[in-house]
Amino acid sequence: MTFDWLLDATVAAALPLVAWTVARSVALSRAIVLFIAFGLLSALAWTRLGAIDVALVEASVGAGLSGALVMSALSWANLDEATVARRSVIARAFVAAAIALCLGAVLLGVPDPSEGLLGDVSANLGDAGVHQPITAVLMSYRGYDTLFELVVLISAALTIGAAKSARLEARPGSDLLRALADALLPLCIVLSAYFLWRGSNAPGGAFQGGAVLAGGVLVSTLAERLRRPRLTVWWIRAALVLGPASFLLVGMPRFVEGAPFLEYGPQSASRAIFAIELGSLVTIALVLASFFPGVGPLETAPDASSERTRGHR
Amino acid sequence: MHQLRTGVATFLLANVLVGLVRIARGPTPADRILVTQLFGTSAVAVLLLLAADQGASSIRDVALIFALFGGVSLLAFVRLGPRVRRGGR
Amino acid sequence: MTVSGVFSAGFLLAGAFFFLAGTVGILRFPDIFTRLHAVTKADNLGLGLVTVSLMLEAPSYAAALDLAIVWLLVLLWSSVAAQLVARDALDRGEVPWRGA
Amino acid sequence: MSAWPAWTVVIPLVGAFASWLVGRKSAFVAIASALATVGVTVVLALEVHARGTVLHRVGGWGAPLGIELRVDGPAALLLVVLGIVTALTSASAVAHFPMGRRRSTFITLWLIAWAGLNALLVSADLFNLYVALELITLTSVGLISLGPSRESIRAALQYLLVAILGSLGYLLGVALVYGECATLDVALAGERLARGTVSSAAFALVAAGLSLKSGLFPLHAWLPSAYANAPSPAAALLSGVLGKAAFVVLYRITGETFPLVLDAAPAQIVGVQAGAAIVWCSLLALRQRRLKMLIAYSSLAQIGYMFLAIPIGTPLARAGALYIAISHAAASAAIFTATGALERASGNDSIDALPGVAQRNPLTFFSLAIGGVNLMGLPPTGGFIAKWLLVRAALESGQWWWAVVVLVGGLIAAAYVFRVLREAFVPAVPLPATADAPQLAEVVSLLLAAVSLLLGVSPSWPLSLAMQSLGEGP
Amino acid sequence: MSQWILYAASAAATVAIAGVGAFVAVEPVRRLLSINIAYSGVFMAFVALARRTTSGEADPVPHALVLTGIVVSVSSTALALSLTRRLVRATERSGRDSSSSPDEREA
Repeated sequence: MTFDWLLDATVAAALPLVAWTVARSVALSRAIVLFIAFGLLSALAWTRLGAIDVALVEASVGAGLSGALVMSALSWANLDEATVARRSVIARAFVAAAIALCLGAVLLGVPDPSEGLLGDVSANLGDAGVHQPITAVLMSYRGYDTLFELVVLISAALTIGAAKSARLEARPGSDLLRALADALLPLCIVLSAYFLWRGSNAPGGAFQGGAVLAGGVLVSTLAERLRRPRLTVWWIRAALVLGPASFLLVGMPRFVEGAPFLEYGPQSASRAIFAIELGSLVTIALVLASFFPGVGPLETAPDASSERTRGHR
Repeated sequence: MHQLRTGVATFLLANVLVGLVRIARGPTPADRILVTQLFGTSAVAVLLLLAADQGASSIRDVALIFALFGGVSLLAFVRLGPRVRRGGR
Repeated sequence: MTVSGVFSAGFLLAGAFFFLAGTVGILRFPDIFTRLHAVTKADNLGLGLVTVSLMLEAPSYAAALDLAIVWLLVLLWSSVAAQLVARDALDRGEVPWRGA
Repeated sequence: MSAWPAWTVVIPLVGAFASWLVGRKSAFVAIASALATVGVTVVLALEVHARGTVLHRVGGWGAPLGIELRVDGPAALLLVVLGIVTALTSASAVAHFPMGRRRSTFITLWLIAWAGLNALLVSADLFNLYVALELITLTSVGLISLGPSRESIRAALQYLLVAILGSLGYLLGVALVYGECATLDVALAGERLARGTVSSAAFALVAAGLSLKSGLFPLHAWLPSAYANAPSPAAALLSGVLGKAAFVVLYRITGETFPLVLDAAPAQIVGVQAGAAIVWCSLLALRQRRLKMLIAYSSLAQIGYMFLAIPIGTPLARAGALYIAISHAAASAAIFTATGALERASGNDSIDALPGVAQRNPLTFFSLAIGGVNLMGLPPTGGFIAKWLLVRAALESGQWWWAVVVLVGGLIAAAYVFRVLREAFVPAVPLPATADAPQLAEVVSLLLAAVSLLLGVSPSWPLSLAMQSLGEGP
Repeated sequence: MSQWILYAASAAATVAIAGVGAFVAVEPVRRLLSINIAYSGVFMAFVALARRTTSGEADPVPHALVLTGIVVSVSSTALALSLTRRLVRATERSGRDSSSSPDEREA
């Protein structure tokens, strides 16, 4: 038995185990930290399965930003109170096991081996304008999906932004934190440019770059070095829709002339894709960063604070 | 060398899984959140080992992102998490 | 095995040992302040040793630099995280452990 | 290859961004893009009517590598009717929201939802359908959360959590389909998918997810509160148009991807759910005290009628379900808009408070009545045509029990509709001091009611579109 | 046992456990966590199935789908958390006015 197999087996076994403990956690903080651990384990799984692009996004968006998002829920959600009734664990386990067996049997019933669309993707890479297959799928073959995905992000940001945003409680941050934020933000900008550039021939691209940039902005806002992006400012509104707008702007001239929608043309394809990725990066970074004001802590009334702390001690 | 690196990676992963016990035990949210540092650091190490083993620089990028985001959720906890005023209780 | 290979393996095993120590610490230490040390010191040392081990065998100068950057980033976060958590715990009125 | 399918998506999207950038004065942008979108869908429907299914390969790649947009007769019909209903409904929003941030947020979300709806109707790609569904879900949640009270937020949250749970099932089914036949194109997958465990399981997952999203019995309890607590224009949009999105997806893929499994157990289970929804939700509607809750439950019953297309499975039944979808879209939007107007006038939507309000606003009440007649399935409304088609289909396929269910549902609907209509003829002494309903909403609800009448009076053009892909005349 | 089978089985178990967890959860945040994990399980199924190729190079299309799926699910997570927070705040505010909110009575 090799260690390769053991490593895969450990990751594969740990994932459902952690899922189970999350569902069974009474304390919310326990569920949340285990949830972050789950993100980390799945990033390892993506790496093992050769899905480096997915691992990059999971590490930044899945484990990093989502983790921070749910962490902020601790401040206002019912803290560690036992709101989860400990009922019928055995029945639940039984049902879950039955479903798992059926699903597993079906999943393993698909043909093996199967090439999927690997051949088609590689055969058309020459016309796509990029060398990296996944970027080609995201921006060229299925660019239409990506356009809608950006619109999904924007509509979430819009609804969140329509609510009054919460204020961050002004406990003075430490000098060390500010120093960290000042060091990280430039680094994040450089790294997001790096991932954007790398996306055309290695894992990386607008999503990874945008998420890294959003992370830098998040750290800076948490350290009170940056104001949170406000959707009332006109240039932020414009920047927010830059991604889908660049899809439309780049796709439109040839579309009006009679070419299919989002057909970039063989000569200009790689330039077109770069322009779209740049726009998407801005949208993604801005939207991900703007998710945070909406989920900040409540401004607590002086009388309520003592009750709020009771649960977690 | 391949076996050694994968073996150490497996060991570190097992280490993380044992560390999850602290999350179960708590007792305070801060104790649990501290464990994110443990598995962040371990994940970076595992990824670096895998990257070196497979000679894939892109896996090193995953480790880089983990390092970059390693403390974000902890920071979010400290800044956005449950609040207590000094002497509030 | 080359000389650098032997050194690399040695560093790797040493790193693994410190990771183990960190985990034992987080499980066995009595309060949050002591556990903080286990997580932010032992594990970072472990990661440092692993990084050194991989640098010895790194295919290129750029790869080695990359490794160093990753380690520095983790160190940076750890130092800030340790300070933030400790301060948060003190603010909440936790009393550091004075020995049993 | 025609460019029109892509235009139906691009125009509302551009309109949404324009209204987002313009901000407060976005009503003009909204009107312009609504007119343009309806115009494009009509042109597209004419083209489909003349030449059959219209194809557009996005990016020029074509299936299986790229995404194809294919508009057949039913899709074209839905594009036009749902488009007109969407456009009219939003006009009442101008009356509902005063000028300001909430109005411009509504307009942007509404245009994005419309783009998502059109994308869903024209798409022939399983994963693209998922993304369009999610877009519709998130915008619906946004629209609900614009409501006035805490209950609106609770309803929005509930709606979101249930909807993403439903999408989960759908996505898992898509994973199975892709694993089995290495394509995401609905028709191509249908060709490659053999009868077997994987295809049955994929259909079961997809159907479970989509029926959860549609609020099909027994997992329906979360939906009425969303309709009742959303702002009236949003409720009209949700119950009339957006709430049908998941069903439309199921309609499309049962026809193209899973024709082989339609006689298998999962389809019959869906049938039982549909029958139970028709009877049980109609009975619940009978018991409601709030008008909005009553309409919400009746919408759930109507969802049941649509799902009957799956167990019966014949082309005629599919045409009937489609006709239910479009006539109910117009009718329920008319009812919700009228209710919103009456609520504005009287301050609440309790059925007991209706008498005086109805007498002061006869026109509004008239459109409410026409919508009610549609729900009962009586001529001359579109509801009659739809139910007649369903009953005939059930009898022709030998599954007579579904015909019984349809008729029973119609009877219960008559009971609850008359319960409301009766109030108009109860003289209220003294006449309560209520305001008049907003005129714009009054006109909009009349126009919507007119659409549902038109579908009943001149069904030949819509029916020929509805049956077009099936190669059979009306 | 080949690698993809291992992960496909893990995906099936994860989806089942987290799906059941999502159905029985009472509180929105916990339900959200379970739903998110179940989505990860579905993504795992996609990526594991992409690994069945003979060449060892994975099929990139499912990877791209998963990237899209992750971003979509992060948007709905953020939206759900924001709504939960608004709900809690509205409940607290009305509780402070009438001091009869169930949350405060418990505390």
